[in-house]
Amino acid sequence: MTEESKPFEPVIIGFTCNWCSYRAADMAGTARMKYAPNIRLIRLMCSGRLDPTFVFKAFAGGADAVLISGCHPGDCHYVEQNYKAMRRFHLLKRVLVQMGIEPGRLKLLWASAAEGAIFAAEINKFTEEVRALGPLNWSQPGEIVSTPIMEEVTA
Amino acid sequence: MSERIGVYICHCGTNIAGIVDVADVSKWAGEKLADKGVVVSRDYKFMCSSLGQELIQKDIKEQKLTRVVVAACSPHLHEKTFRNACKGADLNPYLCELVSIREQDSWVHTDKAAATVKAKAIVSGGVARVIHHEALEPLRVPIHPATLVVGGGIAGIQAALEIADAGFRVYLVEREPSIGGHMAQFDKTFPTLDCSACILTPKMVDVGNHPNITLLTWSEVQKVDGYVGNFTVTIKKKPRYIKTEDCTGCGICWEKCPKKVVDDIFEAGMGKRKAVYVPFPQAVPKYPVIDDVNCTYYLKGTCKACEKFCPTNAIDFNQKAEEITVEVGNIILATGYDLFDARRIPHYGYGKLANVFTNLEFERICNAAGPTGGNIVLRDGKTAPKTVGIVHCVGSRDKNYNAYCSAICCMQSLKFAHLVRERTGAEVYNFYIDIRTPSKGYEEFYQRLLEEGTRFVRGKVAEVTNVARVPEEEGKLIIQVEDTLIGKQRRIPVDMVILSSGMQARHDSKDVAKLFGISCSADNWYIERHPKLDPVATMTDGIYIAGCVQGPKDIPASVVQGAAAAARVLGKIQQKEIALEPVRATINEDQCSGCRICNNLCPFNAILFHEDKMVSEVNLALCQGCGTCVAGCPAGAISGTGFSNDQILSQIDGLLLLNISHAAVPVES
Amino acid sequence: MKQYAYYPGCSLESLGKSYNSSAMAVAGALDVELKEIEDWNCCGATAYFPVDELLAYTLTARNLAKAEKTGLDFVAPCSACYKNAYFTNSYLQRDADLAEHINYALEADNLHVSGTSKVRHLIEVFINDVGLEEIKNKVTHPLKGLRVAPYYGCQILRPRKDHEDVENPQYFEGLLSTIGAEPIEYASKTRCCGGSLIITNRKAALDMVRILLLDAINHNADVIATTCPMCNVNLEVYQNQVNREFGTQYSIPVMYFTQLMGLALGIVPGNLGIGKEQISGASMLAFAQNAKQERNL
Amino acid sequence: MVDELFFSHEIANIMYASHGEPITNCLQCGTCSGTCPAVEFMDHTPRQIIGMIRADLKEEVMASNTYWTCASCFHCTVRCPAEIDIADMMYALKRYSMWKGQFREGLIGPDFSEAFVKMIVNSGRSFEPLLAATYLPKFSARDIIQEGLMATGLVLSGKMPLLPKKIKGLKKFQQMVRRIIPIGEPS
Repeated sequence: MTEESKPFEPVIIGFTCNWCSYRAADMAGTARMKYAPNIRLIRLMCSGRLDPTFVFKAFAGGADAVLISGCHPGDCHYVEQNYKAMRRFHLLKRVLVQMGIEPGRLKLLWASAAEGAIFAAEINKFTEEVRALGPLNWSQPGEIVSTPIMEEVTA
Repeated sequence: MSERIGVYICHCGTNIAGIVDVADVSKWAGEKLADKGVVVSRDYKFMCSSLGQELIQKDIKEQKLTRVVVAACSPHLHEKTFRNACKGADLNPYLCELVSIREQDSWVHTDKAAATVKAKAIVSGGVARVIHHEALEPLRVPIHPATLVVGGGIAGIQAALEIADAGFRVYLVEREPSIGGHMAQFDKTFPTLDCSACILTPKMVDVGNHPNITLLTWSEVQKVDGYVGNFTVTIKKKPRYIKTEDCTGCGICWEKCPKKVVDDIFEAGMGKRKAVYVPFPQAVPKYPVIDDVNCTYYLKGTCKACEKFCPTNAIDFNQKAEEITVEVGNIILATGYDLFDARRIPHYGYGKLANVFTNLEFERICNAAGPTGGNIVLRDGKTAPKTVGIVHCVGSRDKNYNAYCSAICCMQSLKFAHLVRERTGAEVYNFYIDIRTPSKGYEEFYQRLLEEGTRFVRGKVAEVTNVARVPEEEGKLIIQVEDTLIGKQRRIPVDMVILSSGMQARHDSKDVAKLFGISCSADNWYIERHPKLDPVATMTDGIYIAGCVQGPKDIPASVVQGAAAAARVLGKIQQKEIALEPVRATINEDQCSGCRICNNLCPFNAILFHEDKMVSEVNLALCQGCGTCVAGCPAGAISGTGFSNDQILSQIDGLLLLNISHAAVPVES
Repeated sequence: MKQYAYYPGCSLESLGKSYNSSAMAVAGALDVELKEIEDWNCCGATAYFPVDELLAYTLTARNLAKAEKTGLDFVAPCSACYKNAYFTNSYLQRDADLAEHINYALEADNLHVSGTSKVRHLIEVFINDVGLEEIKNKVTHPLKGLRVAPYYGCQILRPRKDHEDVENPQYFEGLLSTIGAEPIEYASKTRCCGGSLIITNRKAALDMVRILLLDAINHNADVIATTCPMCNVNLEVYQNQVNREFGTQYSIPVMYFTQLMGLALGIVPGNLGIGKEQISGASMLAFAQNAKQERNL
Repeated sequence: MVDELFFSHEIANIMYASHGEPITNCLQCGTCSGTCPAVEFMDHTPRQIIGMIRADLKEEVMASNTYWTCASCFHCTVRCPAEIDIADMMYALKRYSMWKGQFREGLIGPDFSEAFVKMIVNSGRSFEPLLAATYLPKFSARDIIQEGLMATGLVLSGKMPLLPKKIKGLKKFQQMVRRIIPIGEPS
């Protein structure tokens, strides 16, 4: 097999919270659900811990995409900190575009501890989406000039 | 490199080694991560075994390791194990990092090469992270010796009695006017056919009289603050309109009350009660409640018959709801279940066809203290049925309603069949998909039913109808079903249909879960810490679950869980103090600019602002360690113990050390 | 005036003519414009699927594509057409692969479909868009005392679309009450009449018709009201054969819901296709007449 | 050599756009067959058919009249506790038997479906009288007379037209159909 004929295999860094999404990943494992091996998870106590620097660091270090995952809105173990993660997510997306990174490389996923199947399915979906985008190439910042319309504006 | 790191790759039998080339990962870590400080790297069949742990301990001592990385299962399973192993070798337990290559690698991938690359990346991430670990001491907090038990059914009663008997205070909160729960409504219990009330009421009386139990019926938990060992719980006592200190429970008030109300709760709509009532004669406590929605005085402003006749002047129409606060160290949730609403399956006719009954209605019909005095009769109150059909799995094992098996309906249906035959001699048909009788004495009961001549038709009932097609069907209820053992659709005319409605989570179980900070499964049952090994604890320290709140189960299993939860709580109380994970945020005063952004980010009000010094400070007792303030601080003045920026940024670097494509391995297509 | 892309379907050009005329008349009276989709084709009812699934979807997609061009909701009076269109539409949205195949075929006819139109049944348009309140205001001849057995049938309800209770729907009853009639509650209202078997398995179909008639008649219905030309023909035209086969003497009129609505709205029976049925609906006319006389008094 | 597909896999594969869960999920509870209004006229109940497919009893399934007796009322589908689209499975079996030409002698369904599709391909619309040719030969004499009487009544009442309609854009319509199935050159 030649180098070119190989499909592009993105590397995705996933941030999960200790209470819901990491446990969703555990549940996917316990139930032996299969998903793409492209994702590598980091456990935080809460998605609210996600410092935007982590995302930049991941992209700078060679990740092709980043997943941010936490408890469903309203289900946060720390009351409402996932809402803060959501706000940072929307802000981050905007900043990434200005840096020349396609917004499709950042994904927010809510997964409860019981949703192993959803977690696995979403990782597969995301991996394919990123595969379609190709390797991260941000050598020409500002290339993607049009800022996408925000899907939702959160207070 | 100042740190000396040991890396341990677990085979977990073939669980990991079957997919991940553990020897290769271990060799790679030893060679390629040497510059990071890895001085020893090993793989072993079961790292969590005592031999595996001893291996680590030996290395810590002989190789003078300062850091340990174990790549095995999820940290939720064995983090404590390996931390303790390190502690045993005099290495601070927080200098050990467990990374998961089982739940997040070998169990979810099929491509061996890709899984091996991923395992290397995960190990590399762990190594990079562990360098920045700090030696920590767990936080120690005292445990309040009192316990809150929520729900006064059999599980809650059992738990409360166990703890109270051991000499500790219990607050038992029950939403209804009396404790007893569903079990108090049943007639007989399977398979022994004990009278349910006869075995339950002594326990209820014990609860009522116990010096260590504060019984709070007609009450609901409003608010829960604090954390394990130190919860502050606000409880709302709804107004009973009875001065309980004066009431003797003599019963004159409900005798004299002119207002009759259909009792939807205890009598399942089959009987009536008064507007001032105790749900059933053996109720604990014995005090009645005035139902202010139906009481004539509250509706029209006059009546007060109860007040006139009360010999001790115990009626108080002006009573108001009252809020009390209690301090407890642990909480047991035993809030039980709701019955599946059979109206959701319109083709079974419940609510439209008079002689279709639910299981709870039938329990009341059978009960000698119930609305028919224990006579099994049709809705008209007098006709005894000649044929009875019992429908299993109503709302259970059905993805249109509840996909799970409700566990008790088979045995309950068999019990009904027995009672019907015994008391009326009627022909009984059981319509089932599978008969499930897994506990002690249950299969024997099934055999007994077969011997008694109960008819069994294997097939899920398609519909119950009164549309007669032939003269024999006129005036009957017709159960239409495929008899799957002969492969024919049958229409069986019966006089009475009993629907064995399944169990489902309480309608407000999600709200209650949120109140206590625990999580629900997709079906809204509460999730236990581990389905096999920790079935009564939850993910939230200090909160335990018992009985049907965790999932459908029968009385013996509920009692077992009540007792088990009590044992867990007693163990905690005896420890007197508890070690908490030292995952907390701290603010570096020198770096803090006093902007107060973090103050509003904290949901626990754990961050105080010192006006004098113009800096913020974290109250470690209140901080829960979520880390949102750490991420939000624009000055970088807040650090999160255990999850510091250095730790995570290094872990990102470590994880990205290997790029899948660059590793030039074939991967899953 | 509300506008819709109207897909009458083949039956409304032949056996269901009176459904078409009554639908048009009622729509007119309710300020609804049913704009017939230009040069539509047969949707295949239940007979395409046994041959080729993709073809079945494509044929329906052609009509959907034409409706999409107009930007109007796709409305079908026939339950089978409605079901086919509804599911083709939702599969088009859900399954990009299927959409690609279908669009490749549609290209030959210079058409493209994306599954963006809303697919509706005629009765649902009257109930939800016009509204029962509005209909009630326009009723001049309430069908007081007329006992109507609302017959939903199968495909208007099943497979499950996203909005209705499939076992015990109530909207038809609501509509009948609005026009002053008395809807009867009977268990068979969602039971299959065997319409698709009437040619291929006559015996089975007649038995299914029999059970329906029996249930409606046992509940003293004066008339069965239908929402689909297939059900209507099946229940009405084959009553004689049922009588011969089972020795019964059933003779109950079967009317389209639009015909009953039309009568209540005071539309002349001729414009509703009344008078062409095999089992006379004269009694219905009498009800409407009585209502009028009462009003005149 | 390619291994022959299991019959159960083949059926699963051709339930193409089905909403439902795979038939492997079947509990064998019999809700479908208890619900089915036409089950009396079937050789095997729908539940048995699922069991037979899972046992790969291809010959027996193909020879059964069950799937041609399905009225497509979808009552089984909405009630199935395992959310299997049983009615759609019946369509899949019809298609399979049409492709393989394996169905029981004497059934009207296959001929009827084929004639129906042919008619629509030829005209774009359906037209009842033309179809009679496909099923009348299989009717008994009594049925034919009754059918004739009924049709006369329908024609006289103006309900049944005498001439078939064709759509205007027939040529393009047929080109469209040809992209899906080979129907030969336009006639």
